[in-house]
Amino acid sequence: MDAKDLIACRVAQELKDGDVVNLGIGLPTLIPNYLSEGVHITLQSENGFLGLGPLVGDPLPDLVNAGGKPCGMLPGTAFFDSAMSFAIIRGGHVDVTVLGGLQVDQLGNLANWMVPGKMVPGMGGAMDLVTGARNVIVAMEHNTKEGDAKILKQCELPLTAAGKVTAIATELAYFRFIGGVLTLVETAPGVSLDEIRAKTEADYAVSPDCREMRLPAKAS
Amino acid sequence: MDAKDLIACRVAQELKDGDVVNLGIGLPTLIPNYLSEGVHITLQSENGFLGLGPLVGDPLPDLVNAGGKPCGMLPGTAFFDSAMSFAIIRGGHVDVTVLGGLQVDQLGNLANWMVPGKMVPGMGGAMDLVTGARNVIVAMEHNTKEGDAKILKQCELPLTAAGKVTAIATELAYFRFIGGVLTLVETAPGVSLDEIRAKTEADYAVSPDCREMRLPAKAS
Amino acid sequence: MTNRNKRIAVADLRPRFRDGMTIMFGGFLGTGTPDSMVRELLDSGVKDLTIIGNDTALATTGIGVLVANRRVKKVIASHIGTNAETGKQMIAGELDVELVPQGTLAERIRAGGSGLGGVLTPTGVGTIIEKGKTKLTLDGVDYLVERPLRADLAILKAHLADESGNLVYRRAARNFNPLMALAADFVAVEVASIVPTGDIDPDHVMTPGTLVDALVLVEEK
Amino acid sequence: MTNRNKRIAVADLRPRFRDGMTIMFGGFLGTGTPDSMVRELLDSGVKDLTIIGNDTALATTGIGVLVANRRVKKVIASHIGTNAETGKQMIAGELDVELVPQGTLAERIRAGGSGLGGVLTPTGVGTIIEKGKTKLTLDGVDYLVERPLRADLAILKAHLADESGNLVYRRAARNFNPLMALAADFVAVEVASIVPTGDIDPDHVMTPGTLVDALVLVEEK
Repeated sequence: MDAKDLIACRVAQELKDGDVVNLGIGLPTLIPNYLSEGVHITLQSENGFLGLGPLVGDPLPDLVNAGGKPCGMLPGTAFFDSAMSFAIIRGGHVDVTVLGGLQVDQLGNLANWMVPGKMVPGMGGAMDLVTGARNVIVAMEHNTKEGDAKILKQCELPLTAAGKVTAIATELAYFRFIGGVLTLVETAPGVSLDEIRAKTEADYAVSPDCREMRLPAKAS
Repeated sequence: MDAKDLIACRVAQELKDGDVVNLGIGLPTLIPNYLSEGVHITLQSENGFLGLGPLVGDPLPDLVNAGGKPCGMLPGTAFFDSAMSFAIIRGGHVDVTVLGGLQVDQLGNLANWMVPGKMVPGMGGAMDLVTGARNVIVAMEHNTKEGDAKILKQCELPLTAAGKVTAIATELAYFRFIGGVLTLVETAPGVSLDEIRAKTEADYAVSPDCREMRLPAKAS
Repeated sequence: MTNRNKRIAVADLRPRFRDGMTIMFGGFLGTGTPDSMVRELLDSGVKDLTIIGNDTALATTGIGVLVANRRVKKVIASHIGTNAETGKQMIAGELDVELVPQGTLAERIRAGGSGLGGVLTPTGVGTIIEKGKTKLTLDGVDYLVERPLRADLAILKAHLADESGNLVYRRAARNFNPLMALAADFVAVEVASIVPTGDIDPDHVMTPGTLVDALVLVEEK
Repeated sequence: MTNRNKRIAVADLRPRFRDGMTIMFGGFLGTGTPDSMVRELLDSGVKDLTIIGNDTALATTGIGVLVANRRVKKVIASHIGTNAETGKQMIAGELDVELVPQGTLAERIRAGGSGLGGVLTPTGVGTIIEKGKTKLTLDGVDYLVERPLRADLAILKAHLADESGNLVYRRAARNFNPLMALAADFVAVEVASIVPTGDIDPDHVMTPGTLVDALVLVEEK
């Protein structure tokens, strides 16, 4: 199991039956593959619907996900306009949003939408999602390709939102903000506390209950 | 033809083919009876639709006007929620609103929703209609039952909106605000300038083109 | 997608009723108001309610009966003229009434359900509605800052639902219902029929089922 | 009700095109964008456009071709990452790009069409989006005042229309289209079919015909 699947698998454990979830492009889209039996979630797509499902058979016209790619829809799907889509997002009707990050810090700040002078794709719906969703899980690799820390004392890149992150999932660790304090609650199989410490710039607490992630046999 | 019908008949002449119109309860609802041939308007009902028509046959369930009374709908009707209804009203998508008045003044102020200590029905949609419609025609009897002026220098009752009235139709006269100045433009058949002057408190100009209302034979 | 059937009996709502709670009710002069739930509120004896909706209907219809039976402490509405009881209790100082322009009421409820801190509206500028409100002048135009409204419970009415709570309203009964579905902690909807999930065209859904907590079936006479 | 048939040929729009005008376009990565009108704009030679919409699609799709062909002076959008041309011209200082959070963009367009002076949103607080904006703290929460957007022309796409302009959108092609129908001086809609007025169930209409000025029929391949 590679890093992305491990992260997706771990995040999937956070989702409860009946949750309304918005998944960012890329890694987060792997999460539905790892839901436990009996956990059914409703996926919200910021381009205007609830009920996103996997593409089955030929694409239907005008049925695309927020990445513009053909997708499917499950029974009970509802379509609506962009104002309603973000009323749902900003209004706290999305239980969990899972999205990638360039940097996260110990204050719960997230930066994931631009690198000044280099890459300015725009924030799309990310600022609203991070501001409005009840739980904001950042799912990302623990370090940059160059080995730099991404979990920082303070983000250097322009923020997506301030103080809204509730958890961070990487291939090494699972952190939660508990009482406003970034707290290590799980380590990936075979990963030591020292390794995580070495690869993380942020100050964080280690939960007294900190344990190894429990991943399904197929995933570990 | 009584006062109300005369007023309705005169206001009807202001409406152009294709206009979107909101008519207040009471006198204004008589206006469609007096539209010229070839003039088709779309009636907006603030409880959530465009396409209001006269009740024909048995009432349909859930089809009521803004007074809560059963009504009809014309081909091309569209229903929507109250936010959309007032987006249309406040957003300038209603060409003309016609509503009654307790007092109007030479500044274009209208008071029509409460008499402190006596009658406080509430403004309903009137404040939004008067604020947002492109043209605001106040259709009312020229004086109170006691003979007091209703077209004043300055309203004494709490306002519905400030400076938004574009015309006033009574059984004696038709006034327009021209360049911000209340201007008498037509007199009802058989009504003298002196009579209007005597029954009106407001200062107003008399248009050089002031003439007698041209009412259809059946109406005069 | 979870397709839990959200149907309950109207009596199942009763444990949610609390004295002093805030209730939004759909409807416009009674059209689109869930009479079964108004009746349940009345029968439950709950009191000191704050009710938020377009109007207080008549003393004998819609939400009006709660006012007439003195279960209401405060009304937030755009119009109370059709229910003589509301005005009478207000003038006697027994009922607090906040009158809100209808378009502003719709926006305040929408804002409450949409995570907005409010809207800027020109409606009410230069009138007594300004009182106590922040006024901003932007590009030479005056606006009032109108703040969000939320409720503990919304009691709504739709024509058709599927088991997962997707709603379709009928004609002029839509009015405030879809806005309130966003703006309350618990959303209960009286519907005239419930079909299996998947039976409503996804383009025809007017309120997504995820916003709805409970459905009460009241077949039409 | 006036039932004037609003159908025109796409070329009939050309006299409305002016250099420097502001155009809102429906669509999300091209889905829900009226390609016939984008093509007409391109062929007309009109330039220095300000375009307002969710994104600039790809360099070869949707609104993206106007950017790629350098007809655009300013973009107001939430996302430009899929169209390399947009970023390239922006970094070269040839194109002005205002990035707006998607939910805020939706609200600004809705406000522009609804006569609101703006909305208060928590989105963007504590980020560079604050820059140049009024911030209000109400009940201890910070909000940005986000102001309305309007356009000279909206180019939209729907699936079905009646002759009077009532619109029905299909699936995820709805997105920004209904909001923009409120917010432009002239509203032109590409539709896949036009039926006689009265043939669409009034409860299924998503944009009332009174908001629509012109319909361009482009049957689906």
